[in-house]
Amino acid sequence: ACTPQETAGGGDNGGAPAAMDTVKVGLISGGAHPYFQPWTEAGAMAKTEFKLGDVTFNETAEWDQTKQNDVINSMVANGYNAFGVFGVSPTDINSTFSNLKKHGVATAALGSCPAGDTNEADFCLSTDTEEAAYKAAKAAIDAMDGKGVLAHLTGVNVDSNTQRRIAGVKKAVAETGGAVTLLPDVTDIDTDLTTAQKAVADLLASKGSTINGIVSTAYNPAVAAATAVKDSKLPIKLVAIDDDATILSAIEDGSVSATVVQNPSGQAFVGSYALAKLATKACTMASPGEIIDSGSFIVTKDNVKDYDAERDAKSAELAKDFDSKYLDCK
Amino acid sequence: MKLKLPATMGSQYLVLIATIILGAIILGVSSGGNFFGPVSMQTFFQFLAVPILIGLAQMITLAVGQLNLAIGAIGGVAACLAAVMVADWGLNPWLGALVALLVGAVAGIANGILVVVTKINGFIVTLATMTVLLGVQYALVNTRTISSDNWAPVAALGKARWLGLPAIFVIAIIVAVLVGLAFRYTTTGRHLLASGDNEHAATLAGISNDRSLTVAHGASGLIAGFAGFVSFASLPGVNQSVGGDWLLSSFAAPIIGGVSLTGGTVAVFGTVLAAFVVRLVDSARAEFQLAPAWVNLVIGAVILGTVALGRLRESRESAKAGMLRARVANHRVNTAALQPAAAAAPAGPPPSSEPAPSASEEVKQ
Amino acid sequence: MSAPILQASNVTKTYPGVKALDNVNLTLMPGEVHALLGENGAGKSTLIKYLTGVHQADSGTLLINGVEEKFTNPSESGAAGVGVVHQERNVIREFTVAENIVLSRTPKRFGFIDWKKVNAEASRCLALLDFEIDPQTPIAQLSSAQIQLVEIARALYTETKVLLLDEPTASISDAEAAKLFTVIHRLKADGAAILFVSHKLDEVYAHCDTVTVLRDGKTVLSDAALADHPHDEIVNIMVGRSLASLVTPERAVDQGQAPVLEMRNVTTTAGHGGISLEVRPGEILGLYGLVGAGRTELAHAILGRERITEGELLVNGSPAVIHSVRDALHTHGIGYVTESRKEEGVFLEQNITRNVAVTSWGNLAGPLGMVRGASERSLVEKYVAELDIKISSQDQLAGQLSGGNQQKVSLAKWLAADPRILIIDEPTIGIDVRTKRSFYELIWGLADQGLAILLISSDLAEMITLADRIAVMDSFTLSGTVDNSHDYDTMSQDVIRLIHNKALA
Amino acid sequence: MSHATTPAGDARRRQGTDFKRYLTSPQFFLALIILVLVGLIGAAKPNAFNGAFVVAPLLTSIAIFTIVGLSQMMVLSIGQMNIAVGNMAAFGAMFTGMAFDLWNMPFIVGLIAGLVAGAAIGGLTGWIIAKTGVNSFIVTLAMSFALLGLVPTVYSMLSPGSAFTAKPEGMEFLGRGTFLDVCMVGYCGPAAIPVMVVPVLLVVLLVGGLYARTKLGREILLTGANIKAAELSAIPTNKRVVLVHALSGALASLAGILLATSTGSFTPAIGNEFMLQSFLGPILGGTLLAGGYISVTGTFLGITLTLLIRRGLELFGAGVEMLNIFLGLILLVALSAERIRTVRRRKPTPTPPDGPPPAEPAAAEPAPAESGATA
Ligand SMILES: Nc1ncnc2c1ncn2[C@@H]1O[C@H](COP(=O)(O)OP(=O)(O)OP(=O)(O)O)[C@@H](O)[C@H]1O
Ligand SMILES: Nc1ncnc2c1ncn2[C@@H]1O[C@H](COP(=O)(O)OP(=O)(O)OP(=O)(O)O)[C@@H](O)[C@H]1O
Ligand SMILES: O[C@@H]1[C@@H](O)[C@@H](O)CO[C@H]1O
Ligand SMILES: [Mg+2]
Ligand SMILES: [Mg+2]
Repeated sequence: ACTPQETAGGGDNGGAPAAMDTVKVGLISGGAHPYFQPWTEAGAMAKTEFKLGDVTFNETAEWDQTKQNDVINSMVANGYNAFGVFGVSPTDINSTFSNLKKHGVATAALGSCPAGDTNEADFCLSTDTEEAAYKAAKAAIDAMDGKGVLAHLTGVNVDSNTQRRIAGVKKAVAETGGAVTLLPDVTDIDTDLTTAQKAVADLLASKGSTINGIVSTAYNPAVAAATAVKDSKLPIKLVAIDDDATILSAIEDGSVSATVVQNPSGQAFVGSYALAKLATKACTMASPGEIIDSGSFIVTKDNVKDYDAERDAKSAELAKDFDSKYLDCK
Repeated sequence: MKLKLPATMGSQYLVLIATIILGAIILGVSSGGNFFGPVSMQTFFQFLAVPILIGLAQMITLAVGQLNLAIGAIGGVAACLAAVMVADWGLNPWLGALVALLVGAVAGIANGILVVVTKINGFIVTLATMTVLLGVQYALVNTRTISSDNWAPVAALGKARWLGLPAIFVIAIIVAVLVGLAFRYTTTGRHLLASGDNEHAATLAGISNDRSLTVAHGASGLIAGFAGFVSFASLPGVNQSVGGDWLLSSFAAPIIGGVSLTGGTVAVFGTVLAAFVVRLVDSARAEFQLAPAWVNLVIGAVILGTVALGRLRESRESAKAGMLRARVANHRVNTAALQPAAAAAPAGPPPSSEPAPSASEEVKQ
Repeated sequence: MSAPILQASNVTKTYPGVKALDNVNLTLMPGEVHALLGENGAGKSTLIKYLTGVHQADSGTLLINGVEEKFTNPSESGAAGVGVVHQERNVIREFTVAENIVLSRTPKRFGFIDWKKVNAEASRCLALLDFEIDPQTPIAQLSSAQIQLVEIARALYTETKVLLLDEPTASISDAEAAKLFTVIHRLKADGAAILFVSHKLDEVYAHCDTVTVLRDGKTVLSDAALADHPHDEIVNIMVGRSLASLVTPERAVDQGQAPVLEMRNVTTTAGHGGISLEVRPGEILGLYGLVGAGRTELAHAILGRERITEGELLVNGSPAVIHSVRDALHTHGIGYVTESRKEEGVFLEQNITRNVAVTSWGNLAGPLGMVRGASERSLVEKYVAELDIKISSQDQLAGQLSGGNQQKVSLAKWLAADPRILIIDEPTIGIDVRTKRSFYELIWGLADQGLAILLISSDLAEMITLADRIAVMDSFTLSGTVDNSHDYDTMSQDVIRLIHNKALA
Repeated sequence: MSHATTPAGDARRRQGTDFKRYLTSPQFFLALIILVLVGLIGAAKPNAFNGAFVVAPLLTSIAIFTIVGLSQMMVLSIGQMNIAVGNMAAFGAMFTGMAFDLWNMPFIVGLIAGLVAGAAIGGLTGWIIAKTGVNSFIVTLAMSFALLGLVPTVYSMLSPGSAFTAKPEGMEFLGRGTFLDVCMVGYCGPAAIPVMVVPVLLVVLLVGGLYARTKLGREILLTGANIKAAELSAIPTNKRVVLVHALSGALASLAGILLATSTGSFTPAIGNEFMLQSFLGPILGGTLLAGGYISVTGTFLGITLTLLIRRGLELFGAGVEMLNIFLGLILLVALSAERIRTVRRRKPTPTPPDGPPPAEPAAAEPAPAESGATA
């Protein structure tokens, strides 16, 4: 099975754009995580709205880069030609993207951008995690009346998002000019709820009386902290992340001061749209590898009922920006 | 009847107790006494329940010379099924708790039956059932977290205090005591140990090894189900991550506690003590604000340390015995040297039990 | 005479590929001690396993007190009053002596184990044997002889009408055997039937009334009075042909030669003190003693498995520090045939080739440590022929061989390694008469070739037959060394006296 | 793979029975299931044979996990276990990553650094086991905890993103290259075959050869069969135990490095998925947990089977829950079927008059009790 050198690899460029219904989009999560729940619905919406061939959500990656690659590869074999991927390993996902691109597949980093300065995907549509963490920390500091001791709970240390969040929180604390002190970050406690609960409880037991605020930028610790702080009856202000039902109800009952909500459905919906445009070869990226903030929003008791509207507006704006700025269409 | 411990076992307990006391003192001093405050103590005991239970669950399979890799998956499915049934199907919360235990027992018995029927190594069987159960757990809850508000009365038990201690800790201790008594005072318990120690000898004594294996896996599953129930009761909610990190940690407590992997032994007290030691490491991490990775490093060192220490003691004891025997022997030789030619000493009557000379018949020169 | 207690008729049992029992009949009468004899692999243990429900037969009937029984499990036979001591040790090492004794039927009160009663019952059984040991001692602390006694005590725990003993005396001392026989005679007087398996014919003649002989799974002599069949005749019946008498060859060891192996006033970490001995080329030095005297440990000290803390070990006249068995073989030419072949002597799950060639791979390997398969096979072939090992092919697993042939495999590996000094530990435990003889001839042949042999045995008759000189060991010291005249009566007295005197000292 | 043959003359004479023996071996059984599966998948999904996206990645995983399986198989061969395979992989790979990223070493040097580190940590583990006589499960469990703590700590100390990302010349080629990149006179190889299979094949042959042909391999197997008897047969068992663990560590580390080269960077997550899979391959392939018997071919086939099932399920779009449920069930069924098959086959065991020697040296051939049965 020898192949003449010239025809090996590479997608065929040029030619007339294909129809939108030739596009099959794969939305690949990093693993099973509530964050990705809206992707399913948003993907289905994009399919009907833009008359795409198919949009399939797949979460079999199990937070393992090899498995994620396997899933993507299997889908390519099944005819999928556009992928929005939450890369498990930010340092490795660029290789996956360039491999896909080499075969003419449209790619987007969704929810998380590759580590380092380059993004090999056509574009990255993600929360500016540093910005979101900064906002969250600011919200916590505000709730603490601008002074005191702040603790930061977060996820896997090796996730580049985690590093960005740590930076965001540090930045917010630095801006207080010493009025707020930050305890060492508690990382790696997002693996399971028990670990998170224990870590939060131990933190409260040993330092609870001195802590004034907690900002959690990972899911399980946020859920654990919401209950733990309430039960401890300590006057600790808690700011969480994401809008899982558990967190929202904690905001309603006041045990959580605020949460920073991201825009996963916007990522999936707008992402699918842009991917389809790229896959049909109707458009190319104006500047390949563009990094786009999908937005983050502070939700408190006041706007817990209607923050979705704000978020939808952001998504609509994103879609417009793609048409006007990011995409270069024939 | 007094429980007679093998000498080495007794001193293993002493080492563990000493470690716990020393650790507690260090933590107490460095926290300025805060460690012994009510909140801190409650927290300490609260999170002992699951390690004790999963340690016991693993210990029971070790007793019959098996391993149970599915403990975390069983506990996870138990908690998740209970949560789904209560939250989505409107089952009474207490019945939900019962469901957790039932799931544990059923899954455990299934493990046992598979091991018995297929004769495949338990390690592999539980590896396979673990994979299946992880799939089931995910199918049950997907990515959501089911809030414990759905089973408020049971969740209240998770936060309750009995005798000033967390109720779930007391429950774990009660389970431990029952397990200990079962291994001491019931024939079933003794039969598990006998099967684990020497399958063939057990068979000859009329013990069914198949039954021992099924019972052990069943009991292990039931206790894993208990751990699932404790999670159900005490976690703020239940999701697909419950039980996720129980696999390796379930081995830590029994091994540090002195249970041998080859079967035939249990150490309930040792397992409980070892869970205390591991929990102290946790607390120390929080107190000194170290990265969680350090906990693993220390646990690794503690496991190696305790078993190596045990070995050292054993070999030192046998060396001591040898030295003693040699001293006696040398003494005898020296005194015998004073009375020359031992063989020539006056003949005593040969012992009456002497065998009839037969080989001499065969020997024809 | 009264009716038989146990009557087994037309028992046939096949293992995969082996017809272990072929229409066997056995009748045990109350008040008799019945010997069950036969060569290794004749089917004795298999019959006992059938009688106790460990294995089921293909066909055959079993009557206990005239009632037909079909035991499917050992607890059923126990309940029917059949006590048994199997050939292999079967104890729970983590349990105490007491619990091991009562394991098949642990005393309970209100559904829970009654530990007081457990110990009381165990003490009662131990007392029957005059065996003084705390019933709460963990089994793991016992010597193998003591474990054997515990197993006998266990057989006495339940009301026994029938007692089946499969080579109970193979690994206990004469004194302990004597206690066993006292119990046997007491049970006999009480009207029980005892089946006694042993390869030690002297014991059989001293204590048994009737005899059944098996050969290749068939009953060749059934329920006969032992008195009617003299020793030689029984041997011939067992073997199936007339067996010529064993002739001890004329052996002349040049005592003037320098010893190849010598110990001078050695103290070891195992606990030996003041040990001095020497072995010359071509000489068989016997090391006799009661079980537990420390002979195996002394061998281990020579091999470096125990350290020598004082005194000197000399090989070929120069001081030697040996670290391991490998060291012993490669630098000093010492081989060691272990005492427990199943645990230490052979690799049961490996084929014959490997079992024999293991010590010779160093010589067989070419560049890159590749073993030349053909030379390996022909080497093994040579020793299989030389020792007349009965195998179907070199690919047979050692575990599939009879005990005697396993023992030969264990010896063959050391002969293949071409040692100058060979330590042989209890070579004939559980070995039948014929194989024993071929072993004796083999050992003489080796000595004639100039090997220095240190022979450890607890079988005094064997010692007196084989050794040139006998060193007697007791409690980790040497009591003395005597020249062997090969006359049983005088030698046995000398040897026993040596042990005795020391014990008094 | 380890079908080393017996001396040429004998081999021909035995050919007929060799074949029959082969047909009844667990390896043949596995190969058969694999073929049937490939056929089924191919029939249902013709596009499944997409070279670049299905076959090549699958072969890459098989290559990597075969090494993982061998790493465990070696330890199983002495009747022990290595719970820390994954962590040793992470540890060894970490050194390669450091060599590339911090010290700018060329590819080969970094590779060797990682292998040496893996061998060292494995050797240390083996040494502790040999010295203390503590059960290997316990020691490797402890080692696994320790490395689980150590490796991420080192990463986060030495690199801001907790990953080593430098890619020296050759890393891409080995990790992601296929024969499409290997061109001669204008023609290139198939895109379906990754370059990585070449070194992996070499390692497999070396391990197979070690067990089948060498003194060392035989001594290792006998150490596994009965360590006490081995020591009393003049085998330096302690040294063999240390060596085996060192080799296991080196192999684990090789697998970790290969994985890193294929995904693109060195992270503490390397090896997370190794432990459970490492047991499945050898055991499905007929290696005994009790020691003394291994099969290199079987390990390869066992790994292939599990990965094939996984990939097949993925191709059919099974979700994460179904994937696990099916995988677990299929494993149970495959193992039980194999068990029933061997049990049934062992029943009639007439001892043959003069059975021929086995086709493969016993090291790489059927489970102990069958050598008499199938001859
Ligand atoms: N479990 C088994 N599987 C297969 N064959 C067996 C088994 N047990 C015994 N045999 C075979 O059955 C035959 C009878 O063995 P048995 O153990 O009854 O002999 P024995 O008379 O007790 O010999 P010994 O004096 O050596 O103890 C032998 O050929 C033996 O190899
Ligand atoms: N008096 C004793 N005190 C302590 N341990 C003993 C004593 N006698 C024997 N032992 C130990 O019991 C174990 C098993 O005894 P065994 O009958 O095998 O002894 P042995 O030394 O091999 O005897 P033999 O002289 O028959 O070879 C040995 O490890 C031995 O060291
Ligand atoms: O925003 C985070 C993502 O970065 C990922 O970690 C999944 O969980 C979300 O909360
Ligand atoms: Mg027998
Ligand atoms: Mg001995």
